Amino acid sequence: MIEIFDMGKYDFYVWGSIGVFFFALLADYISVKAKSNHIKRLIKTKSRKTRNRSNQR
Amino acid sequence: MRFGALVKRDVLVSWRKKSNIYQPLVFQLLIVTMFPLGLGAGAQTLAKIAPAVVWILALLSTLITLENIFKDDYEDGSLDVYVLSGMSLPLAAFSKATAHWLTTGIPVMLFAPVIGVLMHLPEQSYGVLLLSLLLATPIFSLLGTVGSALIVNIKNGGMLLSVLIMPLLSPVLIFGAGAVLETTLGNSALGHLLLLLGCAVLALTLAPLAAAAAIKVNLE
Amino acid sequence: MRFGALVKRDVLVSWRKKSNIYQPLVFQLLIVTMFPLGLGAGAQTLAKIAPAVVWILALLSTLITLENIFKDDYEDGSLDVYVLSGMSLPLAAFSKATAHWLTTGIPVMLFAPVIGVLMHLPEQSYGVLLLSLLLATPIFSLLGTVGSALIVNIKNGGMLLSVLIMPLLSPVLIFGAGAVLETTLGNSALGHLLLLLGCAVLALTLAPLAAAAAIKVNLE
Amino acid sequence: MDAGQLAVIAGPNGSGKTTLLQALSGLSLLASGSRIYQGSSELSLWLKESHYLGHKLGNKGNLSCFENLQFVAQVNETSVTSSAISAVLEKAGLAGYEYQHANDLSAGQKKRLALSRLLLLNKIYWLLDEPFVNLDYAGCDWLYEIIEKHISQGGSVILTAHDQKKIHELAHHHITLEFPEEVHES
Amino acid sequence: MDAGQLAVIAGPNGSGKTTLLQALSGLSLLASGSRIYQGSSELSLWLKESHYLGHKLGNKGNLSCFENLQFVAQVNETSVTSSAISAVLEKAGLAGYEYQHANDLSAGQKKRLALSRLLLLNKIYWLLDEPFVNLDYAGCDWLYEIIEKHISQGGSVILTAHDQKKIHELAHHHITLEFPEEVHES
Amino acid sequence: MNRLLKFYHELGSPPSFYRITSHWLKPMLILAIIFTLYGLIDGLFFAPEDYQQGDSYRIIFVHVPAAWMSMFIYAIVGISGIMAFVWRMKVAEAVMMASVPIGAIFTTITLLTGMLWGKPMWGTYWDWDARMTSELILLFLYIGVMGIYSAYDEDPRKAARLAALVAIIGLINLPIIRYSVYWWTSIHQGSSVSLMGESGIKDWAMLRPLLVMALATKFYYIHSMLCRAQSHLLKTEQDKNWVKLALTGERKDKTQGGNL
Ligand code: HEM
Ligand SMILES: Nc1ncnc2c1ncn2[C@@H]1O[C@H](COP(=O)(O)OP(=O)(O)OP(=O)(O)O)[C@@H](O)[C@H]1O
Ligand SMILES: Nc1ncnc2c1ncn2[C@@H]1O[C@H](COP(=O)(O)OP(=O)(O)OP(=O)(O)O)[C@@H](O)[C@H]1O
Ligand SMILES: [Mg+2]
Ligand SMILES: [Mg+2]
Repeated sequence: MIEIFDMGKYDFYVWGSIGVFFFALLADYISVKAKSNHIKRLIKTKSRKTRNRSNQR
Repeated sequence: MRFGALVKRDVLVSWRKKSNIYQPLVFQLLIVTMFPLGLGAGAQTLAKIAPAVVWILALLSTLITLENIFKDDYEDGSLDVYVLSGMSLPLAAFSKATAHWLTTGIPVMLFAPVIGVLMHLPEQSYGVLLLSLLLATPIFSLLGTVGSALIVNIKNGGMLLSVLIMPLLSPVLIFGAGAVLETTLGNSALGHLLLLLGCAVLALTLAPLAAAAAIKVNLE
Repeated sequence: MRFGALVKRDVLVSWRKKSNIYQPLVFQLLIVTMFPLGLGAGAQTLAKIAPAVVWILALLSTLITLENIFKDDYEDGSLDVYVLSGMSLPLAAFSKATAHWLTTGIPVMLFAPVIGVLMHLPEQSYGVLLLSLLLATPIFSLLGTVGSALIVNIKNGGMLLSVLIMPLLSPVLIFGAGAVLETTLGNSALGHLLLLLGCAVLALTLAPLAAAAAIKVNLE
Repeated sequence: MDAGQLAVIAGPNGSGKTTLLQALSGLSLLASGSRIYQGSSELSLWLKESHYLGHKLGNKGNLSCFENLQFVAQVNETSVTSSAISAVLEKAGLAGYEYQHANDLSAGQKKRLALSRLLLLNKIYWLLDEPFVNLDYAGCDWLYEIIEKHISQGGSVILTAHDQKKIHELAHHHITLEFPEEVHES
Repeated sequence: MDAGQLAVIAGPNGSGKTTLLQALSGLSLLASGSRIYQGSSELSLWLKESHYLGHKLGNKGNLSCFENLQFVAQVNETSVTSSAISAVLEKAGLAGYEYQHANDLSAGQKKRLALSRLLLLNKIYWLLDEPFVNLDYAGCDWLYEIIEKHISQGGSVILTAHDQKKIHELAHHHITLEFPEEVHES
Repeated sequence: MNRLLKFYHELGSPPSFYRITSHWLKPMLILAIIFTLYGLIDGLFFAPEDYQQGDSYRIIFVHVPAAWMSMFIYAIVGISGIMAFVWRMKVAEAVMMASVPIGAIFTTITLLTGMLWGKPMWGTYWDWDARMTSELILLFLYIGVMGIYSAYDEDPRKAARLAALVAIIGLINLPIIRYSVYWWTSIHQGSSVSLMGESGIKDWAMLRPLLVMALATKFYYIHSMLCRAQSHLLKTEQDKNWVKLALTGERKDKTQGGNL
């Protein structure tokens, strides 16, 4: 089993590359989700605010 | 006439505020002293990197002046004055580039041999150095108007400007420094200079249009 | 507590405006690509000038960030807020320097090996490179607060700032780049690093006082 | 708007006065609506006959008053003699300041310098954003005077003002912006 | 000046109001004359008991309202809970804007944020340079109110204002600057 | 043809773009994950070893798809930049600004994996070879577009138009960089034969995972880009009614408010 991951002693480079690939895309995915949630929450709270105001009137 | 008026005004303004003119030169001196300090080395290494360093310094010291090509005018409102005069925008951009070249390009070009001497640039290279900068400094100014027009109302836009126009300048650097390098090796620099000329012609035709488009978007 | 509050605020402000953090790194990348483009040479020449170039770039890219250490606060009036809070001025200056170091010094230090790889710096030098920058970047930030305090209400003060603090920084450059150079030649860099440590201690004791004096004069 | 008329735009802060004037000047394009002048929407014709003076004055700080006006004349392709420039400066109350740099003027004098551009260029339409700001009493009177004269000679003026009663009395049109909504005028 | 008093400084543009307030604040040193407080000219004591709010508001643009106030409290070594900060923001009419960055506020809201520092810090002396600028009617009323309250609790306020009649009626002292000359007050 | 045209027009309006693409997000993400897993397992464990480079060639399965994406995305940025600049299409602005960060990420991946590949192959992490240099400059182009956009954060429409202008300039610039950098290396380094010249992959077992990964990266790009574009539209259109409808289904409240 170990040999498979050994990559003929190129393990650092190969797994490093795969790591870079996954790390970068995961970071992208997380930031996309965070941004999307943030903007949605912002708009929702804002519309709640305006709704409250119109209810007060 | 409009062209002349704008150029004359800009040159006058720069002349009154001398720091515009000597800042890039001081900047070059500042960095060129860093090299021997950092290298701690003899003339040999210096001479080898001289073509690159002289050229890079000319480029860098011009870069720091580009931000203000349009910015000052935008901030004091005189940009509105000439844009609303009905002057065509590409012509205005071209005038600004010309004035910038006269007040920055020429001093930088004339100062390059001084830096060359400090960097032990071999004697046979000075002619081509001047010639390559004569072709390249107008490109710097022209692309500079584009960059400056793009960042005209950004607060600390200088760095961004460099990033924006660096890709455009890389061929110029390749051919320009390449030309000087060839002469240090005793070869002809004609090919490089012709390519540089091509870049200059391209910049001359496209840059004023791009700068005009950017100014238009920014004033909207 | 005041120290912590000011540092925290500044770090937060920089973090919000990411460009503060990545600008010096992009700047380094920009210039470091210019070298091979200009040199057109193989790894050999690059490796020779690598210690100097890596160090000069770290210095230069820090220089361009120094102007704003106090300027932003001066312009939006928040400098008044903490100066009038009764906080001691040297402590305020020291906080600003700390925040600058955290947001600029550390990224520059960590980025230096990347530039080193691009410049083909030999492998055995990276440790000393990091160590020398660990000692030097605080000096940059500390002297930077002095320079920034001096030019706080000058319009294009960046250039002036560089000229003002460059003489103070030249020993730092000599010892720092020297240390890295020694390792590339296979020698010990201990002597250089100790001298650098001396510079750091000196800056740590004197710079906050000088910056405080400059701020006081400028607010009067 | 016909020749020889004065329109005053009023409204609270942020109601869009400056935005409207800039749109009219041609600096910004109207997001919605359009500027129709002499049956054509051609910009250059309009630029040739109008002059806009906004919050930013457009004086170049390290040029003298004389050089500032000279540049303005040249870039507008209006040929004037240097004695004409001096005459204009004198009318604006800047006699003796011909060779003073614009930076070294007081705020009111800077405003006068900017306004004197109007006298130098023979534009029909003047678009003035809060022209009375910074002027002292004498300055305001002078400005009333030149506006009246311009109108009597067939020119048109559109300006904004916050609390100048007199100009409202002179005005032919009153445009009051209350909400940032579209305003049409003929 | 005694505790519980309000002084209003008036005068034309450029007569030195701002300069006087800044000198009082300790930002600039008095060129001539001196600030004598509690029998000592020690600066730190004065700084501890006074708060100056000038033309430049001192909000950090890309920090939220909450963070701005939090920083002010910390740097003044006033310990406040976060609910106290929220309460102050609510009083200033900024409820719901806690997490909005100061840059994204309107001009009047920015002014309110700066003024709310006064409520947060328990300073005795308030030095306010044209505090009514940018505020709408409701904002002005709120400011009158907090000034009155502060005075009734024994605080002192020195402010400048151009055309606020009401504040002049409230004032205990009137200081009118006509020439930029030295002005003494006890 | 007509249906296609109609579809195109629908995509051009923010509300229907939002509505239509909302259905695409999940499938794209799932496809991307499945293809990545398949491609990598196939490539890393089952594809045969390269006779020259040994196992280190397996970096190709992330390096090359990322490299392709870095250029493909710039093309999209440029094209949507033109549409945004000339026709002022809001959706084009959103697509452009959504693509740029992903492009920058793929460029970074290309650079880093290339460096990790260079060490075992050439003994150095970096060599100033034409392709690497131009990839680095491509990163500058991306950074420039992002930088100009974020610098004008108070006016997103203007920011997008300027960013579009920068993207267009970059588009013209791209071939210039490519060629000048090639000339530069050919002039100075004589006959340096790039290792990555002909990939020479003829073995289907090697090619298959590569193509699968190329598809996977495209799917992920579509997912991430649409997600970002949606956020962009929500942000820039936040005062519009459709945003409230889309997020809260507030239709009822609206009519009530009208009655009051
Ligand atoms: C930082 C260094 C590197 C960068 C920036 C880089 C960049 C690129 C780019 C942009 C491409 C796509 C080219 C195209 O399709 O037109 C590519 C493809 C490729 N690269 Fe790299 N590369 C780097 C290092 C390496 C190394 C060290 C190797 C192997 C020894 C390598 C092997 C390949 C191969 C085999 C291809 C596919 C070639 C093809 O499709 O024609 N790369 N690389
Ligand atoms: N560059 C801009 N970007 C976005 N909104 C703007 C911009 N400039 C102005 N506005 C907004 O447009 C509205 C109108 O602004 P405008 O400057 O025209 O007001 P005004 O009537 O001239 O006010 P004042 O009396 O203060 O001069 C304001 O609400 C402002 O927030
Ligand atoms: N930094 C400075 N350097 C030199 N002179 C100054 C400076 N700041 C102000 N002055 C001068 O000091 C005088 C008083 O200015 P100050 O700002 O105190 O006026 P002010 O009464 O506050 O006016 P305003 O009503 O416009 O706020 C002015 O004549 C001005 O020219
Ligand atoms: Mg206005
Ligand atoms: Mg004042």
